[in-house]
Amino acid sequence: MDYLVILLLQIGSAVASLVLMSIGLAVIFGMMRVINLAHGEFLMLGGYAAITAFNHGVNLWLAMVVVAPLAVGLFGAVVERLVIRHLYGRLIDTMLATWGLSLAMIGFVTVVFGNTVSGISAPLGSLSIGAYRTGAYEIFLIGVAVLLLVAGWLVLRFTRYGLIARGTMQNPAMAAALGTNPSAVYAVTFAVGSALSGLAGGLLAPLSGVVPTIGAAYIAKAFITVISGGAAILSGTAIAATLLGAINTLATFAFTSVLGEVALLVAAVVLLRLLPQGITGRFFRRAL
Amino acid sequence: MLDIRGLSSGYHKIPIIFGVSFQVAAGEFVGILGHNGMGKTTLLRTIVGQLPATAGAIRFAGSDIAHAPTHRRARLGLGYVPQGRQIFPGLSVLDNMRMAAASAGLGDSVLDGVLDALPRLRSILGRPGGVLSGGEQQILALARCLCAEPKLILLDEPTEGIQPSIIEEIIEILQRLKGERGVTIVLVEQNLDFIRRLSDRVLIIQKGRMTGEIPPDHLGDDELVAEFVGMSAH
Amino acid sequence: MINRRKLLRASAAGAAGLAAGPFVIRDLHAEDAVKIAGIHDTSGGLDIYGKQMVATLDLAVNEVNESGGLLGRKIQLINYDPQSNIQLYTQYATEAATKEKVAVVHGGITSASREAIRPLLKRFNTLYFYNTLYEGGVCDRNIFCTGSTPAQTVEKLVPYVQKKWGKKIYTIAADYNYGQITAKWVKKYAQDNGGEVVQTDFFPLDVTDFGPTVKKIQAAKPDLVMSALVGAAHISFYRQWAAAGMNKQIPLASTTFGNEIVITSPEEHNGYIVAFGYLEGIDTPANKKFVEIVHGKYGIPHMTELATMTYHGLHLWADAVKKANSLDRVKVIEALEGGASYDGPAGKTTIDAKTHHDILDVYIGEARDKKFVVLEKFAQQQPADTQAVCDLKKSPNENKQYVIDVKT
Amino acid sequence: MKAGRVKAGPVKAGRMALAGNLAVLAAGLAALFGLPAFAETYLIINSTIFAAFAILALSLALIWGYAGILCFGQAAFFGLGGYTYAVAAINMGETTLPALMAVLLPALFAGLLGYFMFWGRISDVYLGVITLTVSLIFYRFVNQTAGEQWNIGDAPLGGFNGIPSTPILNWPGRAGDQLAPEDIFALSVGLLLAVYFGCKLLLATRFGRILVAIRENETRAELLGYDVRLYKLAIFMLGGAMAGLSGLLFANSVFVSPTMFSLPVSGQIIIWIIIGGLGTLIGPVIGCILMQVLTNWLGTVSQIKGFGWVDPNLVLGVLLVIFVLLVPRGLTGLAAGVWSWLKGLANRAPAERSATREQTDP
Amino acid sequence: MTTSSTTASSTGSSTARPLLQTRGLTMRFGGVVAVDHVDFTLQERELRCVIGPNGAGKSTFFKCLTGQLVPSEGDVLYRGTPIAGSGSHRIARLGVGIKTQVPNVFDGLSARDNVWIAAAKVAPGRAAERRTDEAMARVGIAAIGHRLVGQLAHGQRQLVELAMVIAPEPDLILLDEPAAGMTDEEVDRLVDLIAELNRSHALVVVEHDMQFIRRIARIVTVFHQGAVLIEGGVAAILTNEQVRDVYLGKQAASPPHASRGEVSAQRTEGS
Repeated sequence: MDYLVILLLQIGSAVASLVLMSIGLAVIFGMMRVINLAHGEFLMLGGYAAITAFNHGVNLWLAMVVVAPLAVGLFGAVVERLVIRHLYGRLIDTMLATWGLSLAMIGFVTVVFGNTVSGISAPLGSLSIGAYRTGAYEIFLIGVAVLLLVAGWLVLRFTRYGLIARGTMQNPAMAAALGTNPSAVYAVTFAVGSALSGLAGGLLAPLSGVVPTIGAAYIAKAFITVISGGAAILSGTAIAATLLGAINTLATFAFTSVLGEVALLVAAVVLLRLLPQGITGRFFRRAL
Repeated sequence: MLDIRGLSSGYHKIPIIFGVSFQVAAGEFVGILGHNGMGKTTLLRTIVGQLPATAGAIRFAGSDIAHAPTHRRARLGLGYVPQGRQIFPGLSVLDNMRMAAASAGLGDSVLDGVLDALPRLRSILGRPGGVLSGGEQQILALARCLCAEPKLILLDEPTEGIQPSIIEEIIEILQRLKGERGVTIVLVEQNLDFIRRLSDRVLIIQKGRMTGEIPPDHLGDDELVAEFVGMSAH
Repeated sequence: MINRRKLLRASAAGAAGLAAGPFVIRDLHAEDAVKIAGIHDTSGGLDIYGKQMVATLDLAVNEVNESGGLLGRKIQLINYDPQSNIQLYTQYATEAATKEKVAVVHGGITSASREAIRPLLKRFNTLYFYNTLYEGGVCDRNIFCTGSTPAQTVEKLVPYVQKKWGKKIYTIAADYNYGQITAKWVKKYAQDNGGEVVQTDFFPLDVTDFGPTVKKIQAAKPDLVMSALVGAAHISFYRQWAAAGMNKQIPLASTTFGNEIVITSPEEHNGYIVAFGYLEGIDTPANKKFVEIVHGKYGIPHMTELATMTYHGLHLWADAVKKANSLDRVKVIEALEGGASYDGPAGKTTIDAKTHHDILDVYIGEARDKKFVVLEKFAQQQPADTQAVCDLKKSPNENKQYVIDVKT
Repeated sequence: MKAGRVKAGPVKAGRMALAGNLAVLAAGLAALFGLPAFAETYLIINSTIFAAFAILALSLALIWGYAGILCFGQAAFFGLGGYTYAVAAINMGETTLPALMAVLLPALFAGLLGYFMFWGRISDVYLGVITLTVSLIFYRFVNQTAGEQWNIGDAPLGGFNGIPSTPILNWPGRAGDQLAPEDIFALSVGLLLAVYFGCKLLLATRFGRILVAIRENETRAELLGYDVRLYKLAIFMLGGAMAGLSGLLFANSVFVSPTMFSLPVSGQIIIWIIIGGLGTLIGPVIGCILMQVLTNWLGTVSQIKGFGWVDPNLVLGVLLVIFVLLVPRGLTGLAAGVWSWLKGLANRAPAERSATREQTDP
Repeated sequence: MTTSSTTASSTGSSTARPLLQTRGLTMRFGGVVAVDHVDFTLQERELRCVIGPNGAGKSTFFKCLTGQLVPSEGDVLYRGTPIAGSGSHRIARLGVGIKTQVPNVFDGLSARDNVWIAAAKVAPGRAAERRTDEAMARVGIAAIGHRLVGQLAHGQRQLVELAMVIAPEPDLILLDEPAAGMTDEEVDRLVDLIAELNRSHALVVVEHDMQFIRRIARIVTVFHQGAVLIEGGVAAILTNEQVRDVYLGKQAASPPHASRGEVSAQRTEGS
């Protein structure tokens, strides 16, 4: 019984971390058809922002929840202005340019911070479930993932910005003809997506630590989750993360962590073959 | 209200319209009649800003908009009901309208007035735009345009692929708009009957050039009809 | 086609130079300086180690130069950064040996990088020092391996922690040769000592999610966890282990938890017990001075065995050159084989002529507030694992890495 | 969206093309016979690796530049070629058959993967994700084969460390009689020339012309009765075979390790092509060699005091962004642009003269 | 101009197997029914014109025939073989060629290469070259063979596409608005070409330009709101009040399904 609870909790935690590490990418891809291959480095930057702020005396929660998203959001706005804006509608080119950006960011952070920035330990302590102990912070992250999805849904569904963003995403030319400035929407969206990546990077830092190359551990999983999810930003990410996270965890528990990872990757390949437009490309097409 | 002089444009390097000039006064309903491929849609898309003008001037409500971005033209009060309707498929009917109001910087309060004018939409407010029939989409496209409270509406072939009963309804709506609200409208069509029943005056576009103007009641003329449709039995 | 011998002769005779050579700032004595090369990853995933190895190599070279140089000449150090890319190791080793004609190459971090350049340097008759702790088994007269091997550290660590904490061990190890073989030694010594390894899990070097593992370990209820995790990604384990509060529940010992102490916090690592051929907390004047210099002048926050043995390695080589009074490779090798020894920050390290590995002091230490405190020292431990498979005195022409078969 | 970024111009009039081909051939032959006579050993070793990589560059240049298939996991075939050779050679002793297998197996695997993708109508970014994922699966798998249970016959897969004891090719039929490094060099450069001109020939055949047509407009090709999937499959398999060949040569100049399958390898091929110019064959080869030389140089310069900021990642990344934004047609496109600009300058003088004459003559 | 003349094929014995037949062909996009239960029959070597106002479903109908779209319902039979849902290339190999509404050409290739690609599908080596030259000569684009198609004018691109369609000599040629964007001389040549092609090929031509229809048509099918409104000889159709009303957008037009029963009668009358 305890084991079952702990297993479910672990699945929840795997799903939550997939959601966290892909949500920023999903927003940017879903709204703008831009794949940000520097996404992993955006997360990395979020981690560095949080840790640097913390090491300078900022309250840990403030560092993770405010400083990290703000810093990366600003950085995203600059990147949008300098690079992304010139490549709209050229999916492959944006992928290449952001990949270059990813290399440059790794190099830059290495030069600035070096490789031995001390991390922060996970707050909140641990708690017991029957005979097992688990980090309370992991449960907190599950909560944050759910909160982010719900908040995202509320924003898209009920706010003016959400409405305009959804309309622009479906038909930018028509949105412009109605008076919306699509490039402004894109700029805001990119900044918001970046800020979400920063938030996720900050929140994940206590568990994974930060080194300049940590982005590589995130990007492939995030990329695969988002594409498997398909067009719908939130439900796509949520469904794909749930599916892949559950498969990964179950296979890890049953076999080894490598097989868990391989099972995740194989599942994604099969999924894309069966549903070439992703899960929400076929089902739940009108979802958010 | 709208003053177009020597306007040329086209797709990529292929020129489609050549030095088109015409004027529309406030409150006027101008029909532009032309066959397929004569440049009607290109003309409207150039006015809206979706295609760049290669030459000429567009003045609207007192400002030169020939090189303004699309959204700025829309904010100036240029409304557009495009060919093929371009409904946001994933938004509900209500959200399609709210999107328009929001894009124009208006509140949801405008919606009621529009729904009063187009009561048919009230019963389908919650349905996604993508599942509507062609006729319903056309009415929605019109409603969406109205939600931005435009000074001038550009209508691109609203009868295309639409059932006759709905066409009749659209005619009634447009007549009412013209009468009650005094909206200025430019309509491009190849549907003679439709254009005749609505327009104050009718311009003819042929191969990307404005070739003439005729009073709408002449459109009933058998000779002209036969020539236009090409069905005259010589 | 030109045959190989002719080619080598041509290059030995010094054929035309090339424009695309490395960018070297030459000092005044460059013309008659003794060139040596360092090949360490200072960018890419391994730079955390590479940077400090470059620093200590530089320190050692400066020391030799300041004390009069070698054979009346200065040492000129040429550094290459292979960027954690195996193929660049190949290219740089060839360049160092045939273009720069260096007297010795120090370098290589992973076993893969060592195996990429070891055959090349042998072919080009260039002496090679590999200063990293590794899985053991290399048997080649042209190479000297100054780092510790699992038999040296695990043999001491396992009985120590079993006595302290209990017999049941859960091993988690990096999934590559070092981790695999370390896990085997852990199992062997655990059993020799009357205990058992309840489970062994291997993790590829880029795994960051250890959530399921933390739970699996709890389900297995071991007395202690033995970690041979390696690299940046694996630091996540220690964080997630502590986040679940497990570091207070099940103790942990490791032969790899080294530089990780800088990145993790005291709450996360206090109480971990490790075994290395060097610990920063060694309480000797030599080490204190060494640590002060690398912290201060080079800005390295924490010294590891890799960097310290690199320092030892350079001094071992320099002493041997002096002893041989020649840069001739064979003479230097013979001098090293003749019981060459260097007493430095890591204590006394002596070359084992049979295996060309170090006989070194093994330290057991405990992590306390970002520092390792030495608990116990085991002097002059033999590289028993490599000795079991390799005897260069008997067969000097050996040229391979043995996979050491651990009988459990 | 088609994966093609910039469409290639039409095949240039015969004389220019012939001159270009002759120049490439001359450069290749000069390298083949000149280098061993004059150059130092390290340059020969480096050139061997460059040649192996140039074949890898051509493999993607062909399928991406001419068939519009952007494969983000070309490293999968590269690694598969290397590992196939290493494992087979260790087990068989004689290396001729293993060398053939190193080309065939990746081709067959590409066939399998291609069938899976093209018959599922997968394209664009989805194709990118699948190929990338497949190469990741290989990487993950091979990376964890350090244990003894992963020995294939006599060959330990070796996990992260790879197979350092990868055997060197022997002369066909003479097991144990290994090729010397300069023989490997000659083989690599010779094969590079063969592959380069083979691609040129292929593109001039019916198959090649149809392939380019498919890149230009898949729908039209289908409406003309071409089974687009078959053509894509064939070229994808050929690309796989070329990448496998490259892996074989790499295994002979370095040795096989899991990094062959890694994302940075796939990515670096894409960089070569972007820098060199998509839709050409010579561009990616030039891009490959330039980037290799640059990487090599960065590894030495960043070690000099005062140059610590020269982080190779930083330099390569910024370079890639600049090329995508400002030089989208790569170096070959840039060269062509400069050339036609110069020609324009040369032609303008007489044109201006005649223009003034027209004006003055009423 | 022309009075309706009887063609052998259209009045051929009713037992002869038609070249192309659709039964209840329907294509829906979301809530929009683009093609609505179309029954359409075409005999060997028949020339059929399809007219109808914008949005009547003509192009969608063509896409269903060529496999670019998989119909929601109904059958397409080509010489008795069901082809609905087959791949485009399979249908093309059966001998169906199409010139699409928006020119579908290889922009990055020369005009001659474009046509050669088409010819090479059915003819090897020399024969392909010969066919290429023939097709280009027939269409009158031999002079622009070396030019990049992407840089040609719209009308010329249309001609290149036409040459691509006829080069493999398909049994059935579908032309979607072939005259759009052409100069008068080009249209004249097109009219002659269609007549000449019709001696050995079946054709279906979709066109808006009534003058053009009048010059080429014998039997005309009128689409309206996705369905067949009426079908008959060109003279009859062009004088038909109902057609005229539909075309003019007059509201008098009766719902399309009501007229279905008249089709055969009117058709007989027309031919």
